[in-house]
Amino acid sequence: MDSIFSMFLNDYYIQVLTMLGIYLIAALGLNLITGVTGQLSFGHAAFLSIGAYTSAIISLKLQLPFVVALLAAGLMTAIWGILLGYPTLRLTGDYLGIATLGFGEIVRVVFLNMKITGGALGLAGIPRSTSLTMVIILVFITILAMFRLENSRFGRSLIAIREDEIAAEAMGINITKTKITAFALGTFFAGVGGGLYAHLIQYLNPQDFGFVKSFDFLAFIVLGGLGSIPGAILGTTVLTLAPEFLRFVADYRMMIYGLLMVFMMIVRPRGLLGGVKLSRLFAKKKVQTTGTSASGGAN
Amino acid sequence: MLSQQILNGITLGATYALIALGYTMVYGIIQLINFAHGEIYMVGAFVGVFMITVFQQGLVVSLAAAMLACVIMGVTIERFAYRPLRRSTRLAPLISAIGLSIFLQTLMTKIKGPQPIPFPHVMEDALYKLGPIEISKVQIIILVVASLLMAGLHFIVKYVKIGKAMRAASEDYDTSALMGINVNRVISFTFAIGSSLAAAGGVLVGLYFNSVSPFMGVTAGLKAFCAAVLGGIGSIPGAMLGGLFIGVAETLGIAGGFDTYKDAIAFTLLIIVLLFRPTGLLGRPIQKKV
Amino acid sequence: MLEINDIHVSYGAIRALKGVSCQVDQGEIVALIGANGAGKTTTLRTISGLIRPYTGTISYKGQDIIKLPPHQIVNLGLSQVPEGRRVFTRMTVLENLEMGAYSRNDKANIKLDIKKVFERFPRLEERKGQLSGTLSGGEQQMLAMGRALMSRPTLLLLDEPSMGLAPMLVQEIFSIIQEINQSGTTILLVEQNAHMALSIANRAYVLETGEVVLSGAAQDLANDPQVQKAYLGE
Amino acid sequence: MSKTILEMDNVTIRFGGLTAVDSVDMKIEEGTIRALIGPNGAGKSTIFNLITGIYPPSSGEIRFRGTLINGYKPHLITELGIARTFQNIRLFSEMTVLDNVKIGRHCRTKAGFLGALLRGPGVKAEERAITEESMEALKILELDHKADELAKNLPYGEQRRLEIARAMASNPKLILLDEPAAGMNPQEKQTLMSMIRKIQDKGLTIFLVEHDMKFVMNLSDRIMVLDYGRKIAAGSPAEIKSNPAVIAAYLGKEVG
Amino acid sequence: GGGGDEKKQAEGEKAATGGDTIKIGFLGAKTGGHAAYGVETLKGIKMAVEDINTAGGLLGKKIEIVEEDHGSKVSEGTTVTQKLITRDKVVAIIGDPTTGITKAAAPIAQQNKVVLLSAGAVGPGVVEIGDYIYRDVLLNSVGAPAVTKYLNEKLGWKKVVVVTSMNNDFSVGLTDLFKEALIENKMEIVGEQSIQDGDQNFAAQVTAIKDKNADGIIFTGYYTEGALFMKEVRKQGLKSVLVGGDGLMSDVFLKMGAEAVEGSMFFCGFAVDETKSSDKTKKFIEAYKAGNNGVQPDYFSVQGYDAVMLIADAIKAANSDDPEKFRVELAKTKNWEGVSGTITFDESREPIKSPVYLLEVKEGKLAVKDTIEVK
Ligand SMILES: Nc1ncnc2c1ncn2[C@@H]1O[C@H](COP(=O)(O)OP(=O)(O)OP(=O)(O)O)[C@@H](O)[C@H]1O
Ligand SMILES: Nc1ncnc2c1ncn2[C@@H]1O[C@H](COP(=O)(O)OP(=O)(O)OP(=O)(O)O)[C@@H](O)[C@H]1O
Ligand SMILES: [Mg+2]
Ligand SMILES: [Mg+2]
Repeated sequence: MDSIFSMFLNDYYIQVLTMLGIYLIAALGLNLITGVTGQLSFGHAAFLSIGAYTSAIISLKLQLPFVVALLAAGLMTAIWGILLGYPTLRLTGDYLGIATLGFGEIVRVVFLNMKITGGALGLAGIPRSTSLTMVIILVFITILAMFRLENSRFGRSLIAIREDEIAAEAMGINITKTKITAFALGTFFAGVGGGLYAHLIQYLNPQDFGFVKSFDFLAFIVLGGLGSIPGAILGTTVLTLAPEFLRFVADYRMMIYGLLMVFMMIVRPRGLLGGVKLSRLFAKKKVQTTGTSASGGAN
Repeated sequence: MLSQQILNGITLGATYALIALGYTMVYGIIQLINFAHGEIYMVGAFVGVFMITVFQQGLVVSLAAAMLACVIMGVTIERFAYRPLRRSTRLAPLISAIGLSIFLQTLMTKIKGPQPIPFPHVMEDALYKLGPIEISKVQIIILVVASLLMAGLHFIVKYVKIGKAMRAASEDYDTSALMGINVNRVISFTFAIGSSLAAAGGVLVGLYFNSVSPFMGVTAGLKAFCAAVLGGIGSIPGAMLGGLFIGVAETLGIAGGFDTYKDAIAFTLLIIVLLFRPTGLLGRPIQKKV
Repeated sequence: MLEINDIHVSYGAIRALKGVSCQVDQGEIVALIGANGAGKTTTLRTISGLIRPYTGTISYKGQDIIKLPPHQIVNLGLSQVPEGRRVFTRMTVLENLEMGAYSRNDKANIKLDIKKVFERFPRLEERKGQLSGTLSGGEQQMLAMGRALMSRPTLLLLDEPSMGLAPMLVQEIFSIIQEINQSGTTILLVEQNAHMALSIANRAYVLETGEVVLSGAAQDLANDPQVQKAYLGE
Repeated sequence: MSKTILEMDNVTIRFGGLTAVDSVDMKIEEGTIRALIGPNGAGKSTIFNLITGIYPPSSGEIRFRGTLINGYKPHLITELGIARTFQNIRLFSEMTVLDNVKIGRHCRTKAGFLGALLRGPGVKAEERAITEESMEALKILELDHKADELAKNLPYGEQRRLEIARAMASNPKLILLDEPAAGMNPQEKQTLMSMIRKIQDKGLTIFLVEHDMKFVMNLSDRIMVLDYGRKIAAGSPAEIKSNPAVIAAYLGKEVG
Repeated sequence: GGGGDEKKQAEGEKAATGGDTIKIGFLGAKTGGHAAYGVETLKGIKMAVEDINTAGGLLGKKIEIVEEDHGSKVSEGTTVTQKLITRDKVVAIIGDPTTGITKAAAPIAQQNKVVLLSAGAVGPGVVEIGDYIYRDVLLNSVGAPAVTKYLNEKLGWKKVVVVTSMNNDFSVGLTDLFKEALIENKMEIVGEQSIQDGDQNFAAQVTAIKDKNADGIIFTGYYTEGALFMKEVRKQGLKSVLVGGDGLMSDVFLKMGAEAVEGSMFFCGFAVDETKSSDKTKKFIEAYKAGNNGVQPDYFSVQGYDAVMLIADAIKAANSDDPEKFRVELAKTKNWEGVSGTITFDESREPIKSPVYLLEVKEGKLAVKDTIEVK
């Protein structure tokens, strides 16, 4: 199938699209944690790196098949998600975000100091096993999984936690357990994304997984519309492709990219597709959601 | 040795504290982690260098000019990038802030080039002996200026009504307006103060470390933010305490042989503190009332 | 004193006010009653400048206030006890009262007024150092009322001041409203407790789905069979 | 009489120096409607918070159908069969009315994230049942026609009713209502009263806090009065109405 | 691999049909943390291209540089590499200045049979990636042992402090090599400190090495941190001098360090000393200064310049701009005189630069302290 792609697309587009697919998987994971469950995570890139290193080391040291490496990457990342989540998920709002930010930086520093990850020299020579076909399939699986998760008893409890923790608990939801499950699931997808990333780029360096990248992921989902699957997809696509499309402005590229983020946010404060739900897109009856602010507002 | 390292830590911490104050004040009022704040600090440092080299001004004038320039910048940013988002989800202005931070950083790279530039030599490197420790002239200046600025801030917030208005506005814009508070002005004022302190921090750091670079805001901003949270975000004394705490801890960490983990020290401390005091050292505990 | 002329307000697609007009004269107590969602709160918020109507005029003492920001309207002597209490939960009871006097500068008198509030609501004095977020519902309501009085308003807008108060306090609140009124403050009162509201008001307006459907002397309205059925529960 | 469903034995809670609930004893019999009244700040909501596990008591014992539930987490207490509404409405405002009630079914259903991912026939059947039962609860509170509306777009009175429907959905044995009639007009209060009766007829026990005396006196079998955290009276509506201590502390004058 | 040949033809409209330019890609950062290295490399590259084009071009064609920024991100580095190869049809890529991104980009170049010549990657494991991969740097594995031996034998150093920048692969690699050499020369490491690229504050590290009584400081990082580190050293009243690798070679080091770096030494593949430099080097330095307000060129710009020249000479020798052909000529490079030194590619295509110059800061200028021949 990859050869079919390469008949229509050159390698550059394939590379860009594969990268986009990987980011989509990870961003959808973050959307589950932050968008759906309302738990701020500023450390998503660190989870991506855990998955990336895990899979890379498995491929390099144990020579196991790629699928095994990917699965292990997801699981290992989920385990770390749980280990981090357990103590920190009782923190609320921004404090949780900050704890995850801190965790992310610690992970980076640890990878920088570890022998098996190659430290600052990085880890090279990872086989290029990631293909566009495989990424597309995994993106679809991720979207389906996210859709099913969200539209289920489990998903409802996540949204309830986001909306009002105290009421959710009073309705019989085990807050801690549910949050941690959401965290584990979200980080699992980050881990899988990381595994794909490692086997696409073939070289890993802790510096590439700093907090700036974590905020990239956050920007993807907020700009797309928090909690909305189509939103996360659109946001990720726009922000991943924008730097490529902006190449023609050469040296002003990142400047324009930064302003574009500000501008898009101001024009669509609830995100490009804020409030749009996949289930509603397909439902026959359209339910109107109303804006929260008054026509004029104060000042 | 130890006392020398503590002094190093306090000086570093004082600069963190200056930046942290801006984070904490802005957060305190609009619950925004103003990620462009590190960039304001960076611009402040560049304005300082510019004043000294191009206009041949002394340190005091340059410091004042940098603070003024950043006040204008901070207020403008708030007006155009954050105010339109005030009533939307809390993460919207955060993304706007990240976009701005990318913009300012690349803009400065474009203007001044990516290379760090040396901070002009405005004074002798004099060393004074204080018992077992040596303190440099720059360190004295940093400590004095930082203390004066923080004392001034403390005064404004404590004894001038604006402090209370800031707290009220942080909770509820509409009801604050019903109290006769000009919410927009209070928020602009907050950005003005925070930005001016960051600019001061930028100039002092330039002076202390002898260089300024378009990327200096990234790590310093992150550390300062960490300091603000550690102290209890929203709390002004907390930001000062957090800044000093991280400055000293980091310095002692290096001295104690954990230098390779330096950047993790601040965050490890932060997480530990948060686990035991979920709202930071001086943060008010969250009251749960149903 | 206050004249509202044909104001229209909408929240997105919802049209909350469809041409509301009413007036309040110096020294009066005017009641605004109506079912849930009729637009009473919206009317008060519009008067205070928190919401901009897309058409209509509001004038206060002959001055057009529709373009003024809320804080300037407050400085003209127009105060409001907002619906749902809206106390500053992370500030203490005392600090909340001080916030009420934000636009005043006469320190000595402020102290005196705080004392007066405490006399009216002894419960608040007992709780003066407590964070108001942890007050009981009724205590918060008392605080909201006390806070509005601290600005020494000439026109006071009250949005359901008796909600959640114990019966004894409901009586107390209404007598306080009368008392404030007698000492020279004009009052526009929104109430679910139409019975009590009509008993102390001079005039009243009945609002239904964003429109004024009835108005007149409070006494007359209280005796109107339609009103009795719909709002007095008789 | 029938058996006791909830029992409080010498329950006290302190916040710093303040004793919000002071050595309160109480027994509620199954199937009755019990009211709790008292001045503002007397500790009524706090008692609800103690029963539902939001605060652990400083001392004393709380028993639900014989089980000691002190210090249980709120979600476990709900599972045992106590549901509540809140004085300040706490709906899941961005969710639809139906989804709000479905959350109420949470503790009576099982499917976890694996079930969600795999969507086996059992999960689908369970989901169908959840929808049905939720609609049932909405019907009792006459909200079924608004099932697809977002909760935040409901008028105040309907939001209060939705809270009750949501609580009902968890199949409780005991339901705690904190000022259910607040902010309602007389007409709405009337309908609410009949709804509460309907709920009682389904075999539930009701424990309510309310300041509207007409509402309380009409509805409740027995009333307990609290002042400054202490129980100052308990008895039938008629007894309470004429109790001088209650009149002095709370009613101000006799109500009829 | 080559599955996309027809499509490459179809896509390449101008590039394939025109053929009046030879396209060389620049891979590096113009924004983000590594921007300083990318921008400097690009300056050197552009000077070389101008020199060639004004002298009539190459094989009768002009050289065109396709520059792309990857923002210092590894992932974007690979995307840029793909783009340069498939969209822009470059015959060679110069870059990345850092080892990390070079390692990520190299497999793509190798697979697509495009020459990649890094003007800055000194870390291990670069040219091993394939026979299309080259670099024109002075290998640390050549410089570090030579200098260490010199320190021991000529300057009589016995005890040193080693300072490494932990997030800089150049520095981490160089430290390892220095340590080996120190052991070999029976010298003692009395203190070790680490810093990070981007740090500005070194007070704690300097205080920690203050009482170690070392003969000198071996500093393996780059110029900015090197200069600031020495500033702090002097500020705390310490007299030691600093020795490092060619990562220190920059005007920034001299300007920012001022008196503090006086006496500092580092190894380098070429001499910048006005009296000892080769004519080529001298000419380059003059030209560079003229275009950059009198600023001295650094390690990245000279190597960027040489990278273009090396490729151009290989193309000339092969009389073809087909990478498959000119890479063979490139591999044969022997005693090639560039502005960054004299280069020979050994049998494993690693560059050997000999002699190694030990430069010293003297009165604010660089002077050759000694010339060390290596085999
Ligand atoms: N922020 C908002 N967004 C959308 N609709 C709103 C908003 N606030 C009020 N509404 C709608 O506007 C209408 C009028 O509401 P308003 O709050 O003014 O009524 P009210 O008479 O004060 O009712 P209540 O007695 O419940 O306080 C209602 O239909 C309500 O649902
Ligand atoms: N978390 C807390 N911290 C401090 N004090 C509290 C806290 N929760 C409640 N209180 C105090 O305990 C007392 C009882 O509060 P509670 O909310 O139970 O009153 P209530 O009887 O429900 O009153 P209302 O009828 O006004 O709702 C109040 O005086 C309140 O200020
Ligand atoms: Mg209202
Ligand atoms: Mg209560």
